[in-house]
Amino acid sequence: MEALLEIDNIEVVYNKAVQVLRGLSLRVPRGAIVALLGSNGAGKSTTLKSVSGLLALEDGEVTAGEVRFNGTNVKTLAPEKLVRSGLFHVMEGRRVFEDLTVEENLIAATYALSGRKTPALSDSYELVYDYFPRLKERRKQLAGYLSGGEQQMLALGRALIAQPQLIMLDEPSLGLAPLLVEEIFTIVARINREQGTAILLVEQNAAVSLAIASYGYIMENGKIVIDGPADKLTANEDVREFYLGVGGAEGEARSYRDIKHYKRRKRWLS
Amino acid sequence: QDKDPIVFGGSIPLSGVFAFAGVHLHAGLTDYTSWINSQGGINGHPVKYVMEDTGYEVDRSVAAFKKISGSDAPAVYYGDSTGFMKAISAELNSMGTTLMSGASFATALTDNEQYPYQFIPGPNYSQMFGIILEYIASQGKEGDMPTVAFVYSDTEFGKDPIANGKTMAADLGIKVVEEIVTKPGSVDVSAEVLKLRRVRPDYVVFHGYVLSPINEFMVQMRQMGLDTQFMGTFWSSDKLIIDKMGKDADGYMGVMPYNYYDSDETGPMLDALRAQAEKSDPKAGYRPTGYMQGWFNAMVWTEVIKRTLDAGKELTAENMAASLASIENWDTGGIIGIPVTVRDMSFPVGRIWRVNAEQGRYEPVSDWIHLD
Amino acid sequence: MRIGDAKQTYQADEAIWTSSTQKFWFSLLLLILLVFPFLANAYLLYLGCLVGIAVISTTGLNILTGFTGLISLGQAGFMGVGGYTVAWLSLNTGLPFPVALLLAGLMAAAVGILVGLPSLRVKGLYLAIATLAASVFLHFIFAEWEPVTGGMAGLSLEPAHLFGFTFQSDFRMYFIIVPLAVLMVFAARNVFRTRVGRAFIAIRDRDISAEILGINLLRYKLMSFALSSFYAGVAGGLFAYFYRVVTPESFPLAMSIFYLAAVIVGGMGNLLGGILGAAFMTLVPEILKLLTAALTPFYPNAPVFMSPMLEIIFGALIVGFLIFEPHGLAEIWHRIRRFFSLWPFRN
Amino acid sequence: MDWLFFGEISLAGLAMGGLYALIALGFVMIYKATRVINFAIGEIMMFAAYLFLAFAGGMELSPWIAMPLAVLGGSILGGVIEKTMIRPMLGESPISVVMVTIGIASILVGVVEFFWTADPQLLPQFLPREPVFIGPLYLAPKIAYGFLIGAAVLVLYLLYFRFSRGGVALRATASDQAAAYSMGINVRRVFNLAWVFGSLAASLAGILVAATGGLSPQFGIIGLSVLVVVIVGGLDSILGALIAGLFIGWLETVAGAYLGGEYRMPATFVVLAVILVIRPYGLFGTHEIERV
Amino acid sequence: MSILEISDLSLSFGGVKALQEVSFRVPENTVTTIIGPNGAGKTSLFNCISGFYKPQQGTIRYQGKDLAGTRPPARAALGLARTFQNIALFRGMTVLDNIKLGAHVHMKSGLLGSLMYFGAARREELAIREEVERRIIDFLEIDHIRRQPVASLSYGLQKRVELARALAMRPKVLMLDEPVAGMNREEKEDMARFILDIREEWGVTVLMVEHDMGMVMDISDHIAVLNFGQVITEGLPAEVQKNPEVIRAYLGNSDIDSLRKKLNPDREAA
Ligand SMILES: Nc1ncnc2c1ncn2[C@@H]1O[C@H](COP(=O)(O)OP(=O)(O)OP(=O)(O)O)[C@@H](O)[C@H]1O
Ligand SMILES: Nc1ncnc2c1ncn2[C@@H]1O[C@H](COP(=O)(O)OP(=O)(O)OP(=O)(O)O)[C@@H](O)[C@H]1O
Ligand SMILES: [Mg+2]
Ligand SMILES: [Mg+2]
Repeated sequence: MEALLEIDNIEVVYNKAVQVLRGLSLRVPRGAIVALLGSNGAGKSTTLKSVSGLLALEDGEVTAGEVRFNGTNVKTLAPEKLVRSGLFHVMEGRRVFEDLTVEENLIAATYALSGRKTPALSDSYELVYDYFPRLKERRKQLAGYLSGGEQQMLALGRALIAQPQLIMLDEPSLGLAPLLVEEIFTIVARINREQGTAILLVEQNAAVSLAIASYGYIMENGKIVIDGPADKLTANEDVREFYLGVGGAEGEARSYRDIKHYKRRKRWLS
Repeated sequence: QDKDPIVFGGSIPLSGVFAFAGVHLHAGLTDYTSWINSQGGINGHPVKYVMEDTGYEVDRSVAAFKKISGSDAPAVYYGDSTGFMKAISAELNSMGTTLMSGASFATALTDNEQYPYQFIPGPNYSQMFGIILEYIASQGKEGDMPTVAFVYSDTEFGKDPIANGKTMAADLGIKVVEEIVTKPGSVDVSAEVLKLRRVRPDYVVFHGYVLSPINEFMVQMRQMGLDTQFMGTFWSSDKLIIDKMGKDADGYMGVMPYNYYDSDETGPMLDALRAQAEKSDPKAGYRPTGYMQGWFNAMVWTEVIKRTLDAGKELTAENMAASLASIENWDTGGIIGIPVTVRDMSFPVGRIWRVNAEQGRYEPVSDWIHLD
Repeated sequence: MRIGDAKQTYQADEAIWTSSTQKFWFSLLLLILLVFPFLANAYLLYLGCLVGIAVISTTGLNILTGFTGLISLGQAGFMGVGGYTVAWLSLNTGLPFPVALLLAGLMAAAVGILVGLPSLRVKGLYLAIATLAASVFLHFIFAEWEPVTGGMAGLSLEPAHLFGFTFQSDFRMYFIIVPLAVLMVFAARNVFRTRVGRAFIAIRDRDISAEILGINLLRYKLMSFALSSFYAGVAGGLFAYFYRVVTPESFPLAMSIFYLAAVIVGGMGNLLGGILGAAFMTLVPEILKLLTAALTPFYPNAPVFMSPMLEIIFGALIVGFLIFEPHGLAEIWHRIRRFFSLWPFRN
Repeated sequence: MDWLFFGEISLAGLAMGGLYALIALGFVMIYKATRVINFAIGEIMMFAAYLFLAFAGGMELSPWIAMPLAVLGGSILGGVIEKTMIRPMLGESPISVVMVTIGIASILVGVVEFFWTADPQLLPQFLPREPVFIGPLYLAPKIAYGFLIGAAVLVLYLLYFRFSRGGVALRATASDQAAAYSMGINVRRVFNLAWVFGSLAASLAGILVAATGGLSPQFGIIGLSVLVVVIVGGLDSILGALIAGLFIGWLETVAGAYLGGEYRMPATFVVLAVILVIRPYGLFGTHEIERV
Repeated sequence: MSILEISDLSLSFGGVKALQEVSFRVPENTVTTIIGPNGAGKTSLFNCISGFYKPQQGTIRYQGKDLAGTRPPARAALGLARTFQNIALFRGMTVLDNIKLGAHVHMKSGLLGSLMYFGAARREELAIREEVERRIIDFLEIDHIRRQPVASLSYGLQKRVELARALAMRPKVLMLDEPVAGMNREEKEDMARFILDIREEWGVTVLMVEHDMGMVMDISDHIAVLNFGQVITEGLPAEVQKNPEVIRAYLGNSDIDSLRKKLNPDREAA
């Protein structure tokens, strides 16, 4: 299948000093859901930022390698052009416009549609409110006063408005209640299915992301350490121990109460 | 000439709020220095003019003074503001080597006890008000004196002569019907004009401005059909007013202790000044009042130094101050139209001039007035 | 070269100078400050005193703006309070200068507390303008309360004196100003080694969570205002003794901006930065004049056309520095030091 | 009480207030989009007024041609400042950026002194000189026409932000640059346009104010009165700029007329202090969101 | 014995009713967890306890004493410490200073003492330093980063520093707002261990808000469930987990296999 997004061996350095990515490659096929997992500080968010061009804002730089979206090198496009060409990045930590109302947040997202032929806007607002009725109740309220979960819904709502080919989701489940995690992932799956939107998903919640994704990558220290179809990964012993919390030979879920301090070693680091 | 040079020092405001005058003061001082050297210096001593730009800020003026005093031991010094003159006085008194004058005509500086080594190259601001008020009084009759309004800026400069001015007006039987304080510079004054419209003064005296808002007062009050006469003190009596206001300036009057550059009078010194100005910058044409002021300062310094040297005394501040005080019926060679006598370290002399817009210049409307 | 700095005790670790190299350099600096007045000419001495006063005031403003995050445009006003207090005391009482300076500081601190009162509700630029309002108001009082302040003409005062010894020259003033500046910078340094200083920084970084962690916001904001204006008051008092005259125009708004610029260009929240900034803002215009002096022999008219140029260059220097290093001179200094402390082992 | 006099004074104050509002608009535009407090606004006004002087006085163009040209020049200046000096400061602390604008102010003053000398100037007369009467009340013609031009521009801006997406883009950009990028908003353009249009309003106001009050390199201190206006109105509110501009203009004038010129500044600043205590974000400013 | 008693607490923002007549108790020396959907009012409840929000109605009793009228700093001094949902470290300070700041309320030196430093202020600083090093930094294993500015730390470490700072407040009740959000399994296990140790070894009562059900169920002694600002049930983990209303409003079916079917019907079919 043709790849919508190809990341080829990129290296990223912050502040001209800290190297965060060291030769990372991955592919997102058209219309697929791909999960990217990894521990804190592995460089997941950095990967997404280097795709969407937001790295520059944080004094980061891609020093080697290439990222192609739809076959064109993203470096040649300004960040907003990239968005308008169908690549939408939902950033970590929701990043709603706090002093705009819910509705104005959605209006802001319509800028992603500039220069594209699109169906009536009011329909897409309705679509968003359809998926997230709670937002409709709060449409006139300032986004800064929404609870964490509501803000996450709004962030996804903005992505919906933009009708992109690829959504990059950075930790959408962060701080969400279990039911809502389920709900949001269901919606993500639905968006993927109904609109054919490809999704690159960065998550800590490995269980759910591997459930929804067809392919997964796991990164540590700025490199992919293991990848494969989601089913295969789910079966991998290390993934089970470190990401799914299923320990030991019995395949029983470990209880948090029984953890002792001992350093376990990951096989892929050997 | 192998005698030691005599140094004229100066804290000169080439930038900042007073720069419009500073540039010309500087030119006046520079040209005078060239001229006096072409005349063989002072008693054979060549003259050196050493200055620094101050931005019209007191601390920078003080810095310049210390720097120049340290390196060149100036006998005389040009100070750019009242604030600086006051701030430096303690230092100046304890040094006892330098006599100072400058841009300020502040009334306080004529206090010889506190400022024994500082003088004023003309009448102080209160004396200027005195001259103006005497002129106004001369236009009225006993019992039917014209009314006057004072308009001044909310600065130390602006407020300087007001209290004295009111006393003098009262003494002359002139009624001050309104007092208006404004911020200096570009402000809208329509409300103040409305205030003046209510009291309809015969005369309005401006003090503490250079140009704006004088023009607005005049234009707007005339639009209202008032036939008020407008007058201003030294720094408000430059030809700038004619250049910028054109016909609207017609009839405006100023008090000026020196002859204007383009006045009809002549005299050896006035001619020398014109020749020197012509020589140093042939394209410039007319020279503003600041230029005359700078030149006159340097002239007085020369006279004082000459008198001191002739008396066989050293050039200390005290000796020079004494020489200055001894000036009596001094012929300035046409810079001032009558012989002048120093009183309280100032030259209390001046003349009222009126704008003739057609001709683009000021013309005298009074005789020279010498206060006693 | 220093590589590690492992410490045996917490005591040693909490000291200001943690290595003997640092102690050496600091002693050298003190020595230079001590011999400077004996070698310098009147002009340099004058500039030295001016920098000293600026350092005190900038350090004060740095405490408030740099460390506590409360932007103030009222510094000139607070200095004015100090200056007028000293002038009034000198004219009306015979108090020796240390007492007068202390009272100047306390008076300014009291006014500072008053001005700081809205800071619990009013924030950011809104607060900055509120302090500006205060300074406009103070200016008004200086100009109009004639019986006490002498109105527009201001007050002239006697030289500072102590036990019959008068400080009428710059040389003598230097020995009041500079030791006081060193002492006050150290006192500020101490504050930031302890709970009070930490509370200030916490308020700057996130005031509402600071409150929940047990910091009484109003109390510490006022404390910061008080401390900062105390410094300003002392600086203003020294200013009065130094110029021996105070008028309302001695403390213009431009002066507040000058100090704010010193803090920012030097490096906010960094005491060394404040010192560098104070020196920068005072000395650079003087240094730029050398340019004019160098040109004058060739172009006699140089002073006239150079003076707008210098204004342009000065502005451009500020802009350039901030673009190049938004964290100020202190950061540049740190970078240089890092370079040399690792030299010749670079990575 | 002389009501006629009070009425005339008030009218004069309101007219001046209209010009304040126009300057404040320039300030608010820039603040709203870029969170930059532009201390150079007074100097941008000054620069445009000098341009007008050069076109209308020096080159003797008709004032009605010179004015748009000068306004254009001022707007371009704003755009250039943004591009060369403000953009590199993206993401730095707001107060450092404030300092940059103060540096820019110094540069502009130097430039003006260099080209036009430090002499005070008057602009060529171009507004009608016949007195304007509103009922029995006299109003100086210059400020009357200045007010009309200013008000027209203000209303245009206000309508644009009420009824277009542009306002949302502006505020979104201010709230979170990175997020704005990720919405497909061209952040650099928003910034640049904000400076261009902010400077446009300021330039126009600069010419009108200079036409009534004269011009000199110190013209920029008018920026101070404008700070009061924008704080009273709320830093990010266009409506606030309008209302506070009129109010402060009126208050300053009335205080000046009844108490004396030295009371103008203190009066406005006292009112400012009172308003801040009651409403810490000005009359119409948005509250910063405080949550933990 | 309950150390914290909340009764009848109501809080609303304009029209939004964040809390409605909430009542429950926190038994001393337990790990008590509040769960509930996003926007249910959990953080608001914490804010009321800290004193940052003023409830319109109801009382909060701490150690038997009504807290109404006690300002936030005073509450901190009484032993109510907390961490924040969106990390609220002081970014301009080092790790060590951040932690020391927690001890602020237990120190005495004033402005004058600080200016002089030598003497009482110094003794106090050294004592605090020692306490922080011995009891907290060693315990949380963050000795290697004590000199680093917090801004440069990865998310997981920042959360740990926040915990350290709260511990320096010498808490009797430690309130943790989503302590493991955004962490991977391994880091969550570490945090769980710390929380249990704090309760066991320090005798501190822990009140926690958390959405990770695995951890909540494993380490909590007592759970309260909040929905739309109301307590819907309270009890032992096992009881709460089975409550149908809780499942409906919050937990969902939370069974990965059925979720997988729902999310990815195609793949399951294939
Ligand atoms: N602006 C920055 N400047 C310097 N270093 C940075 C910057 N942003 C991130 N880093 C560093 O880069 C590394 C990777 O960060 P990144 O945010 O990509 O991690 P992540 O995998 O998304 O982690 P998390 O799960 O915590 O979100 C971290 O060590 C972090 O400290
Ligand atoms: N300062 C405030 N102003 C207005 N509304 C607020 C404020 N704080 C909270 N709210 C509202 O109160 C409700 C409860 O918010 P809260 O943050 O307590 O939820 P939560 O239970 O912590 O949710 P989450 O699990 O998503 O963090 C939300 O609807 C929120 O919008
Ligand atoms: Mg991340
Ligand atoms: Mg919450």
